[in-house]
Amino acid sequence: MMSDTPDPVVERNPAEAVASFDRHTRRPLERVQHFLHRYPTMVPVIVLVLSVIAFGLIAPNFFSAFNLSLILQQVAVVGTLAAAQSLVVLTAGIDLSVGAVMVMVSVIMGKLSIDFGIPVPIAILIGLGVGAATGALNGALVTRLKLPPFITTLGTWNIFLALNYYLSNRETIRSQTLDAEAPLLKFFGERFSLGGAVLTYGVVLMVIVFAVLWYALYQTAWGRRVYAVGDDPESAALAGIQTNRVLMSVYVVAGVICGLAAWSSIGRVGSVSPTSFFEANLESITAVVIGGISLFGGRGSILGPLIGALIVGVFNSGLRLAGVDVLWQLFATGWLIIVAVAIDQWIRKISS
Amino acid sequence: MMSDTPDPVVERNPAEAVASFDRHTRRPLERVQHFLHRYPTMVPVIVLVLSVIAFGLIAPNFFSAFNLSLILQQVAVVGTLAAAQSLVVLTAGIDLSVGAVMVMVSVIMGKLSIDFGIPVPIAILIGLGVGAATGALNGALVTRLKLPPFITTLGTWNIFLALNYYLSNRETIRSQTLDAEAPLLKFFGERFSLGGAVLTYGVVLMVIVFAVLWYALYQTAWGRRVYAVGDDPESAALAGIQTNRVLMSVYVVAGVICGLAAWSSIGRVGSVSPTSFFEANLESITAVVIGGISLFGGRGSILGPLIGALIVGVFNSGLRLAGVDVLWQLFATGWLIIVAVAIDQWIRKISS
Amino acid sequence: QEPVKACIITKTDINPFFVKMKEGATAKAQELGIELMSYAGKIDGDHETQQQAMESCIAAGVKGILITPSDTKAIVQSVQQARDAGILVIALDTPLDPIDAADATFATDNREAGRLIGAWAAGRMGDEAANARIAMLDLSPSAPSVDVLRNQGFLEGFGIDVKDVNTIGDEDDARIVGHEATSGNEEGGRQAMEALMQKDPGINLVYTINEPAAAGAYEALKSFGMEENVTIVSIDGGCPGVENVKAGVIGATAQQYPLKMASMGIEAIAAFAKDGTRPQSSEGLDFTNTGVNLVTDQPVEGVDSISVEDGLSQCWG
Amino acid sequence: MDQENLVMSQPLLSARNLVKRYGRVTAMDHADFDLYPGEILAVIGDNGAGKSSLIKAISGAVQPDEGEIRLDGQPVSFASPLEARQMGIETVYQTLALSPALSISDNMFMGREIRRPGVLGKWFGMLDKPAMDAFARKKLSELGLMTIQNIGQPVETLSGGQRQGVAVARAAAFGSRVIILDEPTAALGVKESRRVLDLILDVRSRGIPIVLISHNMPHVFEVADRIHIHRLGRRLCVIDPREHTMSDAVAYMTGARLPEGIAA
Amino acid sequence: MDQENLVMSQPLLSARNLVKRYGRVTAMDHADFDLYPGEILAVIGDNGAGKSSLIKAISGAVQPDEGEIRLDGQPVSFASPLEARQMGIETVYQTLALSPALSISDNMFMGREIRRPGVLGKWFGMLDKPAMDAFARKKLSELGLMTIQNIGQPVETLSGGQRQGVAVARAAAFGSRVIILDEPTAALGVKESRRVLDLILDVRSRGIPIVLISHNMPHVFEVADRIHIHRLGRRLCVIDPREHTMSDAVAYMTGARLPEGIAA
Ligand SMILES: Nc1ncnc2c1ncn2[C@@H]1O[C@H](COP(=O)(O)OP(=O)(O)OP(=O)(O)O)[C@@H](O)[C@H]1O
Ligand SMILES: Nc1ncnc2c1ncn2[C@@H]1O[C@H](COP(=O)(O)OP(=O)(O)OP(=O)(O)O)[C@@H](O)[C@H]1O
Ligand SMILES: [Mg+2]
Ligand SMILES: [Mg+2]
Repeated sequence: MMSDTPDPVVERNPAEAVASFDRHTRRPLERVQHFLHRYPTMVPVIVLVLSVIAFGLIAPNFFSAFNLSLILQQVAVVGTLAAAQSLVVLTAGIDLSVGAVMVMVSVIMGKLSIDFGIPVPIAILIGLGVGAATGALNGALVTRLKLPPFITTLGTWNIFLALNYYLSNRETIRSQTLDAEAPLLKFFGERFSLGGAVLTYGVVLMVIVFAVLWYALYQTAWGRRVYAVGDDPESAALAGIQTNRVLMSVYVVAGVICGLAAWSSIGRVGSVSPTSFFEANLESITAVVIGGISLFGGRGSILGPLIGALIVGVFNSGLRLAGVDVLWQLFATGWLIIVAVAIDQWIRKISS
Repeated sequence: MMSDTPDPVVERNPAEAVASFDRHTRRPLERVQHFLHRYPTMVPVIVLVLSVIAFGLIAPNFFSAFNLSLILQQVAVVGTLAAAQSLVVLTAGIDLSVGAVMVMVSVIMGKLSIDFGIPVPIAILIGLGVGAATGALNGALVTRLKLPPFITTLGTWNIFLALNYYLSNRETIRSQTLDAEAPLLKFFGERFSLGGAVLTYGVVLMVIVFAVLWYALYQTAWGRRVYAVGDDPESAALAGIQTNRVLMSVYVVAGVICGLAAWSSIGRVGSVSPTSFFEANLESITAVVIGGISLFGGRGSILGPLIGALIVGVFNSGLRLAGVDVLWQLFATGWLIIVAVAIDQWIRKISS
Repeated sequence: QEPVKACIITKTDINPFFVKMKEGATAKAQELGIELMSYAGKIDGDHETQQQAMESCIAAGVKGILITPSDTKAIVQSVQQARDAGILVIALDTPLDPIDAADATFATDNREAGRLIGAWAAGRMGDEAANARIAMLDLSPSAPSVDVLRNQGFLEGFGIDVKDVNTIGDEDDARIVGHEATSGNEEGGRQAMEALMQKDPGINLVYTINEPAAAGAYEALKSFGMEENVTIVSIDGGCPGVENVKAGVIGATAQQYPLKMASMGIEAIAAFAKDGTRPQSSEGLDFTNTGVNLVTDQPVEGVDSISVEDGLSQCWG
Repeated sequence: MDQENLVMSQPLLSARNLVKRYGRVTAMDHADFDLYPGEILAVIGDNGAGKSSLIKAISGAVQPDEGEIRLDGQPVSFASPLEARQMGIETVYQTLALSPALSISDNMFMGREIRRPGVLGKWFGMLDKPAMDAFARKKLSELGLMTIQNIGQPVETLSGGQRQGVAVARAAAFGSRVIILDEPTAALGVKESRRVLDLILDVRSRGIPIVLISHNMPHVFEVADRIHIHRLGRRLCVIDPREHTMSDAVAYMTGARLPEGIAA
Repeated sequence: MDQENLVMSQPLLSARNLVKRYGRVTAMDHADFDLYPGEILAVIGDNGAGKSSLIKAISGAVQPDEGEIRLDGQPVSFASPLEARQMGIETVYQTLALSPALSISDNMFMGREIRRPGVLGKWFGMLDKPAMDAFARKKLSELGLMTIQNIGQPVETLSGGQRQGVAVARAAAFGSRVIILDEPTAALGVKESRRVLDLILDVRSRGIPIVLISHNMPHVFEVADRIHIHRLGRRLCVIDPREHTMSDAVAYMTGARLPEGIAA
C-alpha cells in the first residue's frame, strides 16, 4: 500500500503538498468557472457585455452611441445611490432609506434655494449636511441601539418619506423656476459630448464617486476596516477596530453620497420632484446584488455595483426599445435578478 | 487573600458555583428587564397593551368593543400573511413575494370561478395549489441554486406581480358578481357576533393559522427542525437534518398560507382586486419584526407576529381616529417600528 | 418605407383606466398601420420611469408620443427634448403644467369631473346639504395632481370653500369629516372608510377618488349596516363602476373616455406624420376636451347627466 | 480485550481509496481506513492532514469524489449524515453540530424525536417531551459530566465544556454500531478531558468501537488499541501503541521518519 | 533568567479585585493578577473558571464592573482593545480575531496600517502595501511556522494551524510590552504546537513577558516561570513549576486539594 514515498521535508505545508496531487484534467466549463473564480469582478462585466450584445441584436436603435450614452445618463442617479448602498451592504447592512433620503434632500435643496432665497451653494451644502445627518441617525440607531439595519432603515424610510411630503407639500418646483433662480442645482444635468457620445456631468459624478470609493476602500486604512467590520465585527473589534465608529462613518458617508445623488437627480429630472425615484431603493439594492456584493457583508468589489447598475439600465432600455410590454418588462426584470445572482453563485461555488 | 474556602466538591459546575456569588441588589428597571427576558413573548404584548391604552386616551371612539373588533378584521389578512412570513424568517430568510403571491392567487380563484365556470371549491383548491407552487419555486431557488432568500423573492416578487397583472388584466371582479356566482369566495368576509364584538371568519382563520403553526413549531419534530435550520444550518445538517427538505417545506407551507390569505382577502375586500394589498409585503415583515422574530433566524415565538400585526393595526386605527394626517401616520409608523424593536433589543441585551 | 412609430406612456400599468387607454391606442394604431410602443410608470407618481420612457421613445425615433404625466411639472423638460427632436407630444388625460408645454392635450377636465359629482351630490341632498357629513377618500399621501384636482373639484361643486385650490385638506368646513388615502384600490377604500366611519358614524356622503375605492367604501358601509343611508360618488366610468351605479352601490360617477383620448391621440399623430398638421384645441379651451359625463339614474336638476344605460354603452374596461 | 484477535476479524467499517478535492486542494488522496469491532482506533496527523475530511466522508457529511466505504463488508454510500446515523454511526464533529437556541433535550433528539404514543403522536406528530427530557437527563447523568439543572435550557447558555459534553452524550446515547469523536477534548480542561476518556473506555466496554481523533498524544496512547497515522491526505500507516513510543508516532506523522515495514 | 528576582521586582501588569458579571453569571469574582517583567506566566484553570474573561479585561476587550488594572504601577483603564494595544499589550484571543476575507497582510496590520511617506500618505491616507507585505512576510518567516506563498491570500483559505500562526505572528510582531496568548495551541498539531512554544521562549528572550493560557499541562510546565491557578472566577494561588508537580496543579485547579500556605 505504501506506493508513494512520503515527503521528508517537515517544513512543507501539508495543504500545499496535498494540493500538488490535484492534476486531474478539467472540462472547459470548469476552466471558465476557474477563471471567473479568480476574477470575480469579471462576472458582472461579462453579463453586461452579453446583454449589450443580445439587445443590440434584438432591439432596433439599441446599438447607437446616442442610446448607449442615454443609458449612462439614465443610470447615473441610481448608480450613485448604489455606491452609497454598497458601502452599507459591505458592512453586512442594508439601507432601505437611500431613495427617500435622496428625494428629501433634493426637496430641501430646492426649497431653500427657491422659497427661502438662500444662496444655492449654501443650500447645496445644507442639503449634503442633511444627507449626512440622516446617515448619522441610521448609524446611531444601528450602533447605539444595536437595531438591525434592515429594521432601522425600514423605519427611517417611512420617516424620511413623510418628511419629504411635508417639506415639499407634494409640489414640484418647475424646471423654468430653477433655470431662472438656481441653475446650479441643475448642474449635473448639463450635457457635454465626448467622442460622439453625449454625457451629463451626473454620469461623471457617478464615476467619480465610485473611483473615490474604490480608492478609499482599497488604498486606505478606513477601507480595510470597513471590510473587516463587515466580514466579522467581533473579530474586528478584538483586533483593535472601533467598529461602531467605522459603522457610523459608513452610514454618514452613505448619507452624503445620497445628498450628492439628490443634487444629481435635480439635474436629471430637470425639476425638483418629490414623487420621483420611488423605486430607487430597490433598484440600488438590485444593482448592488447583481454587482456581486454579498448581502452578508465583507465580500465583493465596489466596482461591481457600478456594473450592476449598468446591467439594470441596459436591460430596462433594451426591453423598452424591443417594444416589450411593461408587464413583461417586470417579468423579465424578476428573472434577470435571479439569473444574474445564480450565475454569480455558480462561480463562487467552488470556493466553499 | 484566600478568604473564601474553595469548594471541595469536584462535580459542582464552576459556572453555577460562580453564579451563586451573584447577589447584588437589582434596581427596579433591571427587575423589569429580567422579567421580560424570561418571557420575551410578553414584550410585544406589553407594547400592544400600552398602545391600546394610549390610543384609548387620545382617540375618541377608540376604546369600544366595536372598534377593537374592527381592528381585528382589518389585520386579518396581513396577519395571516405575517404567519407565512414568520415561517420564512425563522429559517433566516425573508419573503418579499408574499403579497404578490396572495393577490395573484386571489385573482386565480376569482377568474377560475367566474370566467371559467369552474366549481368554486375546486377553484379554491387550485388557488391553494398555485400558492404551494410559488412557494416551491422560491424554495427550489433557495435550496437548489443556493440564492439568498432576499434576492430570490425580490425576483419572484416581480414575476408574480407581472403574472398577476397579466392574469387579471387589472380588472376587478365585482362584489355583486361574486355574490351571485361564487359566494363561497367571500366566506371569510362573513360576520358573526361574539359577545358584543363583531368578527369575521377571516379573523378566525388568522387565529387558526397561528394556532396550527404554534402546534407544528413547538409540538412536532418538523417545528424543532425548522428552528434548528434557522439557527445554524450547518450544525443542523451535521446533526442529521435534511436542511433542504426542511427549507423547501417551509416555503411550500408559506405559499399555502399565502393562498389562504388570498381567499381571506377576497372576503375582506369584497371583490377580487388585482391592485389591492400593494403594501402587504412590508406590512407582514413589519408585523414579524415587531413581533420579536429575529431576522437572523431560529429565534422568536410564532405568536409574536400575531401580536405584531395587532400592534400595527392598533397604531393605524388609533392614528386615524385621532385625526392624524396621512402624512404623519407614515411618520409615526416609522418611529413605531424603531421603538418597538429597540425595546425588544433592550430586553434581550442582558442575554448576550 | 418604414412604418410610423409612436409611443404611449401611461402613469401606471396597474390602473384599468390606463390599461384601457393603452388598448384603445393599440387598436387605433393597428388600424392606421402605426407601430406603437407602450410604457408605464410603476406606481402613480413614478416620474423617473416616465422620463426614461420619453428618452427611449426619442432614441427609437418615433413621430409622436402620448403621455399621461405623473408629475405634470417635472416631465416638461423631457417633453421639450422630444419636441426639439421634432416629435409631436400629446398629453392625455392630465394636462402638463404649463399646459402649452405639450403640442396638444386631450383630456378630461378632472376638476370638472369632480365639480359634476359635487354638484350632483349637493342637488341630491337638497337642503340636507347643510348637514352633510362628508368623507373624502383620496389617492395617496404623495397627492399627485389628479388627486388634488378631483378632490378640490368635488368640494367646489358641492359648494365648499376650498381655500388653496392646490392643497388637499386645508379646508375648514365642518361638514368634512376627514381625508384618508386609499391607494385607489378596494382594500384601501375599505380601510379608509372604516376609519372615517368611526370618527363620525353619521357620515352620509362619500367622495371617492375612483370606483375601486368606492367599491371598498361600500363594503365597509355594508359591514356597518349603513349602506342605505350613505351616498357614494366617484369618478372614472369604468364598466365595473357603472355597473355599481346601476346596482346602487355608487350614486353617481363622472365618466371619462380613455379610449377616445387614446384613439384621438393616435389619429393626431397619424395626421402629423402624414403632412405635419397639428391638432387644435377645443373652442375656448387650451386643451381638447374629450368630455366627461355624469352617469346616474337619479338625475338632479341643473346638473347634466346621462343614464346608466348610456354610461354602460360607453364604458371602458 | 484481546486486540490481536480484533485485528484478525473482519473490519466493521472500512474505506478504500477515498478522494476528496476542494477546488485546488485535495483533502483526501486515496485514503484508506479500517475500524475493527470493539476497538478504540485513534486517528492522528498534522493540521490539515485530512483527518476531519476522512471522518466526514465515512459519516456522510461529505460525499467523496472517489473510493468505496464498506460497513460490515457491504458497500455503502451515505448521502447525508442522517443515513449514516440510521446505520448506527454516530459522530461528534469538531464543530459539535449543536443548535445554540434549542434546548439540550431538543439537541439530543434532533432528527430522531420521540412521538407520543397513540393518535396524538401518530396522526398529529406530537412530541413526547417528558420522555425525551427524562431520557436526556438520564444520559447526561450517566456521563456524570455535569450537573445540569434544567434540561430545557438553551445550549448557548452552557459553557464550552458542557456543550462538548452534550454532543458526546448524544453520540454515546444513540451510537449503536460506531462512535466517531473528532477532537472531543480540544476545548476541555484537564478534569473534563478525563471524563471524556473514561466515557470512551466505558463505551468500548459495551462493545461499541470508537474512532478518536486527537492531537493529544498522551490521551491517544492511553486509550487507543490501534493508531491510524494520517499524512498528506492518506493513511500512512497503522501502529500499535504498545510497540511504538509517542515520539515514533510524532516522527511518522510529521514525516521526519518513515514507518519502515508497517503496512498502511 | 532568575525567577526569584523577577518576583521581587514591581509587576509590569497587575490587576486587583476585578469583577465581571454577565446577567446571572459572575465570570470574574474579585480576581487578582500579576505579571512581572520578562517572565512567562501560565494561567490555568477549569473550563469556565474565568481565564478568558480575565484576559479580556486586561486587554481592553471587556470592561470589568469593578476592580483596578495597573500598568507599570500606573492605574489604567482600557475602553477598547485598541487602547491596550497602543500601550504595547498584544493579545491572541481564543477566537483568533482574524477577518476571514482579508489578506494575511491586511490582518496583520489591522488597526495600525502603514501609510505611504509623503503627501499621498499624509493627505490621502494611502497605504504602503509593499512595505506592509514585506513586513508581514518577514514576520511569518521568522516564525518559521509555514511556507505561505502569497501574502495577499485571504486568511479563510488557510488551514486552522496556519491561521493560528498568523494571529501569533501578529502579536509577536507588535507586542512591545506584553504578549497574551489564550490557548494558542488548542487546534494545533504536535509539530505546530512545538513551534509556538519555541516562539514563546524566543519572545521571552527578547525581554518581553508573556501570559500563556493553556489546558496542556506538559506545555505549561515546560515553559512557564510561574503558574497562576484560576478557580471559580478568581486567582486561587500562584505556584512555581519547579516546586510543584503537574498533579499538584491539577488538584488545586479542580478543587481536589487546597494549596496550603501559598498566597493567592
Ligand atoms: N470545505 C473545504 N473547502 C476547502 N478546503 C477544505 C475544506 N475542508 C477542508 N479543506 C482543506 O482540506 C485539508 C484537510 O482538512 P481537514 O479539516 O480534513 O484536516 P484535519 O486533518 O482535520 O486538520 P485539523 O487537525 O486542523 O482538524 C486542509 O488543507 C483544508 O484546508
Ligand atoms: N459574553 C458572555 N455572556 C455570558 N456569559 C459569559 C460570557 N463570557 C463568559 N461567560 C461566562 O463566564 C464564565 C467564564 O468564562 P471564560 O470564557 O472566562 O472561561 P475560561 O476560563 O476561559 O474557560 P475555557 O477554558 O473554556 O476557555 C463562564 O461561565 C461563561 O459561560
Ligand atoms: Mg480536523
Ligand atoms: Mg477561555
